Amino acid sequence: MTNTPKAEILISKGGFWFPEAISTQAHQVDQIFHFILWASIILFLILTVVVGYFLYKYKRTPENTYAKKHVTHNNVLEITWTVIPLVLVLFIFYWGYSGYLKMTIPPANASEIRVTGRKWMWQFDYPNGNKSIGELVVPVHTPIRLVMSSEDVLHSFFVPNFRVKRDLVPNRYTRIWFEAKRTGNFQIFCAEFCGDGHSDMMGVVRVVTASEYQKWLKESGAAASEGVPLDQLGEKLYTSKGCNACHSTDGSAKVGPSWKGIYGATHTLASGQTVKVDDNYIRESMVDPKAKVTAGFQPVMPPFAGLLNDREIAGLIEYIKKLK
Amino acid sequence: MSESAPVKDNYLNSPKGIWSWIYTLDHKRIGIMYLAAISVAFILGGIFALLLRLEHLNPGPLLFTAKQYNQLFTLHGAIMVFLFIVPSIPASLGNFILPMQLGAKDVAFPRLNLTSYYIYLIGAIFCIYSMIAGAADTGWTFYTPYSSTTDTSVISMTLGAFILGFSSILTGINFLVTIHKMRAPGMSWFKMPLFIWALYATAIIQVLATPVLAITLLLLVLERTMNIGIFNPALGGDPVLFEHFFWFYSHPAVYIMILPAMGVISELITAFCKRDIFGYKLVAYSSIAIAIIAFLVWGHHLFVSGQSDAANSIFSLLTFLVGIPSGIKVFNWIATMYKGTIDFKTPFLYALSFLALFCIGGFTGIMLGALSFDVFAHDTYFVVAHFHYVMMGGVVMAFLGGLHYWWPKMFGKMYSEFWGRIACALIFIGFNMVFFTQFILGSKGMPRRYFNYLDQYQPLHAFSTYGSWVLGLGLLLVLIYLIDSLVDGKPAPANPWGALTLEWQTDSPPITENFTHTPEVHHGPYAFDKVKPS
Amino acid sequence: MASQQHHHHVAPVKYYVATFATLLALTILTVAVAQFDFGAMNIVIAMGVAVCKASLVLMFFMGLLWDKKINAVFFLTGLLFLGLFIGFCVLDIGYRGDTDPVESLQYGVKVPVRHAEAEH
Amino acid sequence: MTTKVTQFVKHQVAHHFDNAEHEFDAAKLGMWAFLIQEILFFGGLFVAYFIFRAMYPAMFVEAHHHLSWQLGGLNTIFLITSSFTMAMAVRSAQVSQKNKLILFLVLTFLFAGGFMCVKYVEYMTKIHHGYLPAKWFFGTGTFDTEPLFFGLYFTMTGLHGLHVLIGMGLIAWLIIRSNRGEFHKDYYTPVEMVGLYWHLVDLIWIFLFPLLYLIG
Repeated sequence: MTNTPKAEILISKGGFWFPEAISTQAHQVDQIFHFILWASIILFLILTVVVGYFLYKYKRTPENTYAKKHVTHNNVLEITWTVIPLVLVLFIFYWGYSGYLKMTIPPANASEIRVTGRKWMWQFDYPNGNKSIGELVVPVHTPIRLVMSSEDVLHSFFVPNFRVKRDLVPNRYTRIWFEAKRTGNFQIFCAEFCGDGHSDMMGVVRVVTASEYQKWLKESGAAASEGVPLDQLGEKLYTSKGCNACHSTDGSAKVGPSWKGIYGATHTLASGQTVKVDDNYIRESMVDPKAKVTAGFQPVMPPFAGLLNDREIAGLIEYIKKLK
Repeated sequence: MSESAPVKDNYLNSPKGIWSWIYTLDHKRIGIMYLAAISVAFILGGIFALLLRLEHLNPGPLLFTAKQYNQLFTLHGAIMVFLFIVPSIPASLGNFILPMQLGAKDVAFPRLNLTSYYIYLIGAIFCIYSMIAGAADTGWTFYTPYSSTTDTSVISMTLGAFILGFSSILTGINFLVTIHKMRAPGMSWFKMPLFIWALYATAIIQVLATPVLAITLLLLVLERTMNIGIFNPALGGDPVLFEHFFWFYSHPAVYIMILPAMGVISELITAFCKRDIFGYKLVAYSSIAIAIIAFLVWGHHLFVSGQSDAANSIFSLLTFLVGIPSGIKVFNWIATMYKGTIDFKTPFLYALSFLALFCIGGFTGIMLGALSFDVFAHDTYFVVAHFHYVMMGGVVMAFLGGLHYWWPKMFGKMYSEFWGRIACALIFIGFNMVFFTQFILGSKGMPRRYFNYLDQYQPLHAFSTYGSWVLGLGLLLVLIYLIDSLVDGKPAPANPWGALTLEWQTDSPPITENFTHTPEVHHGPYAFDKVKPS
Repeated sequence: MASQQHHHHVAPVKYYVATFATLLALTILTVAVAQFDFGAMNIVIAMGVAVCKASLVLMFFMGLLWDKKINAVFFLTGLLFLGLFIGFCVLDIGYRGDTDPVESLQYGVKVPVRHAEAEH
Repeated sequence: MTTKVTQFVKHQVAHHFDNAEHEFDAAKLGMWAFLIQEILFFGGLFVAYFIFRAMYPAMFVEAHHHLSWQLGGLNTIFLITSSFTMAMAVRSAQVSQKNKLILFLVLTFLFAGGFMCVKYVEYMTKIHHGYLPAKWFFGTGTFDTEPLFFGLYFTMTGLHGLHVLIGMGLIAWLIIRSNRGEFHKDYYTPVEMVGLYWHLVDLIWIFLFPLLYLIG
């Protein structure tokens, strides 16, 4: 898991059924659910009582060996239990439909953030060109409109606390919107099956105050990393760019090879050749990972060309050098 | 075999030898062969289910890697749907009982019936080959573009399902023509048992929906081999179109599964209350209504897949309409118990648990039909629990009920009533332990098809796993005592339950020709008032 | 067994020859019409002619006209459900982006097609 | 026609049917159920066709110029004539004219063969010029989605061609059995059923031809 801040617990906060409702439109889901739930429980109890009574009253006993009266038709009864459920479900349909429209049609003033789903990670592009992986930072009390697309297979952006979910389809945009009612970190799941890492494709929505949001935008933007020494920049990028999702720094192999003690070592590639791990090899493996895949690993690393500028690549290389 | 009476020759032993079974044209033998095949599939699917639940005891990898887990739930889904539950009631119980309840000697096309059985076996071989050669890991829904790009053996699994589709179509055609043309003299449409009405509605869906599954899977195979691009977004295709194609079959398919179950329940409740069904015409027409509305609602699987909101709203409206006929049936069954003489034999216990579990499945279906809730609950464990309540709670309960009800007729042996009740109780309790907790898991936001999950869900998952052991034990018990009844069960009388439908008028197990003389029908199938029982 | 054999309606040959001739004429018609461009009407005309030809084949060659009505009912239900399938698919794909235009467009189709002008 | 020389094999009605009429009606109803299954099978392809034609109309018009409507038209005439000869074959079976039955069946078989040859020629020109589904597409085109049309074209016409081949196999089997004199006015069910199947194959081509070749 990317060690972005830990999301709030879903299971205990909130009512018996739902996680805590954070977005303004979450009540649409909770109210209709509870209405149907209680209507069903009442109807279920009625049926249980009726069946229980019949089973008790008309069970087969030596004197009750054949049915005395064969009531096979009762129009009034038949009409009631056709029309009443019909009216009830049409009412539920309308309630669900109008709630749905409020949940999915974003208000005009929503600020837009682009979401790209890729095999087993979320990438967010902010209006000022800022990028973050696995962590969506949004201001509180402002409607946010996410315009989403996938780069490989179907994914689905699902935030239980906001009650939002929509599939990401390659070569097409789909959108959702939400407005957080309070700050906090909230869990993101991928809900559409997308392969081995489907259950690892998690993220966090970090809802912060508006001022903090502006500070974060400036502070973590490309320009802000001038003054930071290279290896510290590399260490910060290791988490913010999501490298830690696949590469560990403690020597244990994950989806990708570990970075510990990698610098200067010779690696045998899947193609059998051996190559010395130096600046050029690391740079090339970031920009075009599938060129020289280390033996024993799947070529699943997405190309970071365009996602990392030269200074950031140099920073990461310095950080890797430091990891003896 | 208790040798009290000299064993009369019946369909089981009259033509002797293995070849007489392999080349049999007798619908009863084909029904038994189907029963054996789908039981093996059910056991296999059940083992995969137990492994899945075991894996979920705690979050981290316990027995499998992520890929193996994905392959496992794909196999569980595909085997249960294509190999067990679609053919379960129509092909095994239906093949055996339908001609007898119609008073016919056999189905309309016996050779076609045997061909559809062997097509089923060939399809099963394809699925087993896929299992061995790196099973598909796409989920039983095979959504593109993942299914067209993954390196697992998706082609052999899709070809397996493609072939199984034809077995289902041929059974459907056979039943359609048999019901139209082979009824006993005097049996008008409204003197047919309700099990036949349900199989008629099922046959309509089988013939009209399964070919679209065939073309979908064929296109998927062509997508993987020739890259024709219809479902490949990079070439201009549309993966959501695949979802339309797939669910155009798969939603009517869930009605292929539930309708015969409803037919069995109509038989069980009337037989064990010894009372005419309440509102015969309504129950019959609601089967046909379900069969037709089934084709209008598939879009509720695509609510969050990027479908247009116009389609979302219309599909949501129609989804609610499909709930009404099911409601009518449940109310009519309960009304049938009024003033009956209720006998608590095992089949009736399964019918009662069907009523309870199918109602819960139906109510949660109404919830999932509402657009706003489905946006939250789609692809979570709430949906997993819903469809297991309807499929396992509905179809499997009715299948077990029907199996026990017709067991004396099929094998001439009585099963042990004592063990039957214990097994039914175990299954009911175990089932609710497994799947009611999954409702709560789902509403807490736990997505489905997750290999490892957040630690906070661990207690619920563990409880669900314990429940799966109880359920597994219950089903194992059923297997044991049914097989035991074959060996030393008491010989069964011709009509152990005193029911009036035609299959009970001949002796059990019946002779190959079913009836010594073609029966005449003068009254309805459940006219207990006209026939004063002894 | 031969007693009630008269029921199978054996149509006179002229029915088949007339149907055959009309089918050929309609084929030539549809090809001729296709030479001119009627814009959106193209598909409507083509489908209209095809439906005429199809119904001719159905009624005369397949004998639905003189046959038991149940066979015609079977055929029409097949067509009805095909119509449902087309209708609901068009309902989705035709109305995509109805509440938010960003959802309607498809972008970035990357296919190695050698474009005509680049080629010659 | 000297019918008395050609003796006919008497048909034995299956045990579970009351009489030949009952058996014939059941067979025909079953055949019609099979035909609607075929209609929905091809219907799925027609749905895909209509949707992609609606999504990329200009590409469809430009791509269909690579198909020669002359060969398509010729194929249509072949299939319509074979449908006619098949109907005549069924009629001659109904009136126990064995020689005419065999003649018409052979004619149907030949026209079907002609259809397949024309289709072979068409496919070869496409493969030669590279107008194939995306995996092997090396044709030229102004649209990126060009291979989509040919993916659809090859799937629809290929599947239809397969059904024509199956039909030819069935007709050959019919010819052999008519030679043995099995079909006469009291038993001609197989001829009628293969006839229905053949007319359906022709029906599907009647829709395929304008949709693929005459987009105009």
